Amino acid sequence: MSYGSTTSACRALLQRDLSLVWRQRGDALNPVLFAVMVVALFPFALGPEPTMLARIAAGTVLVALLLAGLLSLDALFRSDLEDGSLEQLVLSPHPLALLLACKIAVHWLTTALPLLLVAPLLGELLYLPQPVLPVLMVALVLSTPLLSLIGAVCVALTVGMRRSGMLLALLVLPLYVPVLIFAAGACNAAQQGLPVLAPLLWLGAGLALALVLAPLACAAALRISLS
Amino acid sequence: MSYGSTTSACRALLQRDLSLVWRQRGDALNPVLFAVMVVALFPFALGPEPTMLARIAAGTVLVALLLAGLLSLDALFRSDLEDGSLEQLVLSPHPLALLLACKIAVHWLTTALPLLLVAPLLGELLYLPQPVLPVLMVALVLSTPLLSLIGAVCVALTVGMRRSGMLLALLVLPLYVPVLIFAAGACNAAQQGLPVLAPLLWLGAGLALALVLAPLACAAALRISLS
Amino acid sequence: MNPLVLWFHKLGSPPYFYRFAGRLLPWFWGAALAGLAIGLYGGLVLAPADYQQSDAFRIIYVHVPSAWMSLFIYAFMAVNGFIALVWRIKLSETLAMAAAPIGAAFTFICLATGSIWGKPMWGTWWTWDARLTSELVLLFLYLGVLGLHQAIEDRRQAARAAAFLALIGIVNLPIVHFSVNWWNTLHQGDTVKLFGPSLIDSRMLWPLLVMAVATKFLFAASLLSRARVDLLELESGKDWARQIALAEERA
Amino acid sequence: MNSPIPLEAPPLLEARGLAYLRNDEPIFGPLSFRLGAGEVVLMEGDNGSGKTTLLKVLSGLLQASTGTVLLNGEPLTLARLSHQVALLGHLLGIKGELSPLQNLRFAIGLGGLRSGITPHQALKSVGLEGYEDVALRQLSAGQKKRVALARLLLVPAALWLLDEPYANLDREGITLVNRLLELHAMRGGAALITSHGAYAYTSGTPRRLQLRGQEAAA
Amino acid sequence: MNSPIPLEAPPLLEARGLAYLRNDEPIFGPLSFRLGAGEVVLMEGDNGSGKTTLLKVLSGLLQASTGTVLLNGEPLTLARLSHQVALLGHLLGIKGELSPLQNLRFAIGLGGLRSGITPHQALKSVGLEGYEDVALRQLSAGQKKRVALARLLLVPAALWLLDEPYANLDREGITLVNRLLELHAMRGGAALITSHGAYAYTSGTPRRLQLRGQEAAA
Amino acid sequence: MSEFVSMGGYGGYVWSAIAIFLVTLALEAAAPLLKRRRVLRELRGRLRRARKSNEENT
Ligand code: HEM
Ligand SMILES: Nc1ncnc2c1ncn2[C@@H]1O[C@H](COP(=O)(O)OP(=O)(O)OP(=O)(O)O)[C@@H](O)[C@H]1O
Ligand SMILES: Nc1ncnc2c1ncn2[C@@H]1O[C@H](COP(=O)(O)OP(=O)(O)OP(=O)(O)O)[C@@H](O)[C@H]1O
Ligand SMILES: [Mg+2]
Ligand SMILES: [Mg+2]
Repeated sequence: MSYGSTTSACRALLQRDLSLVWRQRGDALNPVLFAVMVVALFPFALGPEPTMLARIAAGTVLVALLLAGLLSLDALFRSDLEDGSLEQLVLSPHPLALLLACKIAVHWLTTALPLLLVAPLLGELLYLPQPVLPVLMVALVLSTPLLSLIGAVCVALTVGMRRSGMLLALLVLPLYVPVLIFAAGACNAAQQGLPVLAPLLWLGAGLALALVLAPLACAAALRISLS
Repeated sequence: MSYGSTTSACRALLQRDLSLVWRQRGDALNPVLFAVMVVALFPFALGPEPTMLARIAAGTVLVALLLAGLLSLDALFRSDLEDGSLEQLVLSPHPLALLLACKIAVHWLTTALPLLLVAPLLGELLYLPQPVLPVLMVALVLSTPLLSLIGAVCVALTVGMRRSGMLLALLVLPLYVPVLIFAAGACNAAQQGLPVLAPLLWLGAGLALALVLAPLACAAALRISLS
Repeated sequence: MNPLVLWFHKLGSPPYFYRFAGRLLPWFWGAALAGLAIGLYGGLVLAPADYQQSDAFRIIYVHVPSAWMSLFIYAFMAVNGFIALVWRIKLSETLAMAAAPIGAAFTFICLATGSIWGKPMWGTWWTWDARLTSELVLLFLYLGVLGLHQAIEDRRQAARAAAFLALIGIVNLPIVHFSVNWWNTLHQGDTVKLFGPSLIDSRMLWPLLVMAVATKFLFAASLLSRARVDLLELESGKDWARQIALAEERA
Repeated sequence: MNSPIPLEAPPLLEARGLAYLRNDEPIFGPLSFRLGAGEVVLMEGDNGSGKTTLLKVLSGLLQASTGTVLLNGEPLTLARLSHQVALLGHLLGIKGELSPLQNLRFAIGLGGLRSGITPHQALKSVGLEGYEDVALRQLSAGQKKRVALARLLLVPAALWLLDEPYANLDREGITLVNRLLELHAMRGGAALITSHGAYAYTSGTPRRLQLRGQEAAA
Repeated sequence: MNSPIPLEAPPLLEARGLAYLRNDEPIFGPLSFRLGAGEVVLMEGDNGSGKTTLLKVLSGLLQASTGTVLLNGEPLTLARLSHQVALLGHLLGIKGELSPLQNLRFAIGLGGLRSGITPHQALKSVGLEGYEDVALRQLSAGQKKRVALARLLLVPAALWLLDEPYANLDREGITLVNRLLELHAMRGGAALITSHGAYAYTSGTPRRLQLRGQEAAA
Repeated sequence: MSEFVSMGGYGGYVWSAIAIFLVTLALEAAAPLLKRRRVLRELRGRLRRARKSNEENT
């Protein structure tokens, strides 16, 4: 009779979620397609002048990835809620925050990571200046997990609600603004040849904080909205 | 024993949908909030310089309204599908295309019209040059119904599908691109002091065509996806 | 038990609070209206024109009290939300949720009057500076709290979820307040100081302080009347609520 | 086949060799039957035997894979739906946000109004007097079903297709449904109803239609 | 109260003055009962009488408005959930995209493994031998339920809370559930099950818990 | 007086700010009164229904 360790619970959860994503790998491409399309709309909307597009490239890529991430958030707990797996997770005696951290990690791996991989391509579409690209990538690497973590807390609050899409956006975006400010700040500094370290360090600090607090908040929020 | 005229059927439908919106007037604000937030993200992402923001203002407002409209599309038939009203509509002996046109009209009135009303505010947020505003407004007046009509056909195709959100976006966005090109073309021409009539006339022609064809296509698509 | 603790305990019971708030309300409304009248008269008529801004500075008498209230009410909401989450006190849930629309109204006033003031002073309705932006984010936070509260069917669960969100959003408060110190912006720095000399003429200052007190009373009055109605709705199955409905019917 | 109308007049509803395939698998086999004025037919079958699907085909929501549906002798197609048919499905087609009265007004606008009855009277006769202006989502499942039944009373359809009308109803509600069916039959209407057998229409001996796999007969 | 354990040992499950309010309306009234090792209790009540809600409160998913739940004499709180409880609700908590084996492996990771049994054996004993690697969505509703029952066999929980375990199962499945319950009781486990009465646990005479409005008793 | 209204040329700004302040707060104060009427109406409807079902039962 073994009650199983918390490590093995996390491992089982990671394994299950990854194999679920693998079974539906088509769906995982959707956020990428969405981001590509949002970015592709801008040359149509603003006209095709390269200098102007280059000026706005980093910011637009950031906004597009942020919106794509936002729209994919809704799926974080939906299927688990619908088939009752979420109840089983909440009922498990292992620390819920840890289990949720695993789920958030898988979500980041399967939606944000593909977005990170296409980011250089998106930059290229908008003539992003070469020297800005590495800074943009570092900013994205730091900010996308942060966005996933913050978003997860808000999703946990709206889980089980009908028509939650728009409400979720309303809840999440104000909290995304500071992240965006720092990420864009770094890119703009790079574009103007200024030092970029300070905003990136702020992002890193925010990420460290969120890594600790967000899963706990997410667990608390989930308990509230499941009751 | 009266079988009721088609006019009275349309009137009843309009009345019901409007009172539904009135009952949930909070929800009707959501697309507006979303658009405001998307527009508000850009100054953060690009930095607050007024000249640069003014340059991209019209295009960004167009893209934001387009995305907000896109996200609100999903709700067009969802509640009617879920409670069986859609079946009753399809079963009614009145021309389905006409009834759907009424539904699309209500959708436009309650999501696009508020967006139109905040468009000047959004422009102001991005320092849209004064002379461009009227052109932008005319372009929006012509293009938002067009977007609603095109969108409705795509929603009708995906109605009843689970996780239709992303798929819908993929279906709709390519169709929205031509509309966006003409609307943005008019605004860019206005910004450079060039004549704006030609793209607006194209938009008008597209709208006239869509007003006739889209409800028919929508009815056909709906019949297909309900069977 | 300590009589004060006992009284707090009693206050937590909805019927007692309903009656107690009902007795306080006329006084609060009276104080609020009198304060507004005196403050506006002092600010618009008695105070001298500013040497830099001439009469445009008079917007201060609505802008600054509203700005202060927008922050104060958010803090009030978050504190009550915290109490509601930890100790599950129904009155705190009700107070937190009743405060949200009032706070949203003051935030809206702050934004609207600020941008009206900005047009003559800065030559633009809006800039993307830190204080203005964080105040806008505050409005969205209020709206998010209201939206979440409305979207959940069970009233108490809704209140707890919205209170949780309010708690998360509290990080924005210091940003709003200190943004002028952290970033150099167009917006005015702190001019009124609680400790130490204020930077403005006392004839300009006193109406501002009166307005600040009056808006506090206005908030208290509106909060109590909202909380009363919400409790009545929340407890509509209980006996005391029925009795009040009956009494109103007879009246 | 004991239909009370003369044979030369076309029956209210006639199915000829009706079958429905999904993914090329038959849901219900070729099926022929007639339903005359004044008749109530009870359709029986296991879970998943195709009862709901048959009702949808008969109403015109789905197109039969083979065979035709004749209504008063004329074929029913997607392009030619009729005021003569009223369907009450698993989903009731009413809005939780609106009141019963608003819901019924909409149904009348869409489907027409039978003479000699008003929405208020219909609500009264299904036992919902006093609930005219309550939002529907505050009513219980059984009360919602009653609103949907009131709709049947109001619209001028001669053929009722009812999918499990007894579900969610208490004893009183079940007798109400039976009373409505009797009244409808007496006025010359016809009805085809499905049920899991528990609380079937019992006045007189209703004809039964067995729907079990391929071998179905009227 | 015929509990087979000595009175001084705390019962496996004890509810003291348990009540749950939703929007301030009581869902079930104050309720006190005990459940000892080796007991199977059948809970009965009308639709909407609060059976599911009671099970959720007992498992710790919902927090009782008043009263406490004691598990082996210690209070159960959201922060202190236990390996001793397994809940099988209306929703089975299994993934349609994965195979039965994958689903069971996940359940073991989360809840632990009872000694002396493997996932393969559990699947065999619920009659799903040969279906180990089929995607679950290709199974019928009854087969899905069997996978969920196999989970109960695997995890080391002493208290089973089963919400309508007989639903969707054919005759054979029903006897399977009864066999599992007997086995579990014999091994010193306990179970609280709900049912609409049709196919209740019949071996021995199970204790019954009536849940009707306020007046409920063990 | 007209000098007071014109506010040294800033009249439009000052008075519209004051108007926004007063109107918003007036609406805000009116909201609970309206809601109170609705809640009381619902409560009375509830009472009436309870009374009716009592009469039917007895
Ligand atoms: C939309 C535009 C504006 C917004 C959102 C805004 C927001 C705020 C906020 C939130 C505060 C309170 C800060 C605190 O106490 O922590 C404040 C205070 C103040 N604002 Fe504004 N403001 C705006 C425009 C203006 C303009 C144009 C002026 C004058 C030129 C101005 C002058 C003041 C002054 C004097 C204070 C009091 C500062 C103090 O003593 O703390 N504001 N504003
Ligand atoms: N939308 C659909 N897509 C695919 N298969 C479907 C769909 N709807 C029904 N089916 C299948 O068609 C068959 C008949 O379904 P139908 O709903 O007509 O059965 P029924 O007799 O009404 O059952 P019940 O008694 O449960 O209502 C079932 O096997 C079902 O799985
Ligand atoms: N999430 C919820 N929100 C609001 N009310 C709910 C919720 N879940 C259940 N209820 C209400 O609580 C009451 C009890 O529900 P519960 O599901 O416990 O009943 P039950 O005895 O399990 O019924 P059944 O036999 O149909 O499963 C019902 O009146 C139901 O409407
Ligand atoms: Mg069916
Ligand atoms: Mg249940």
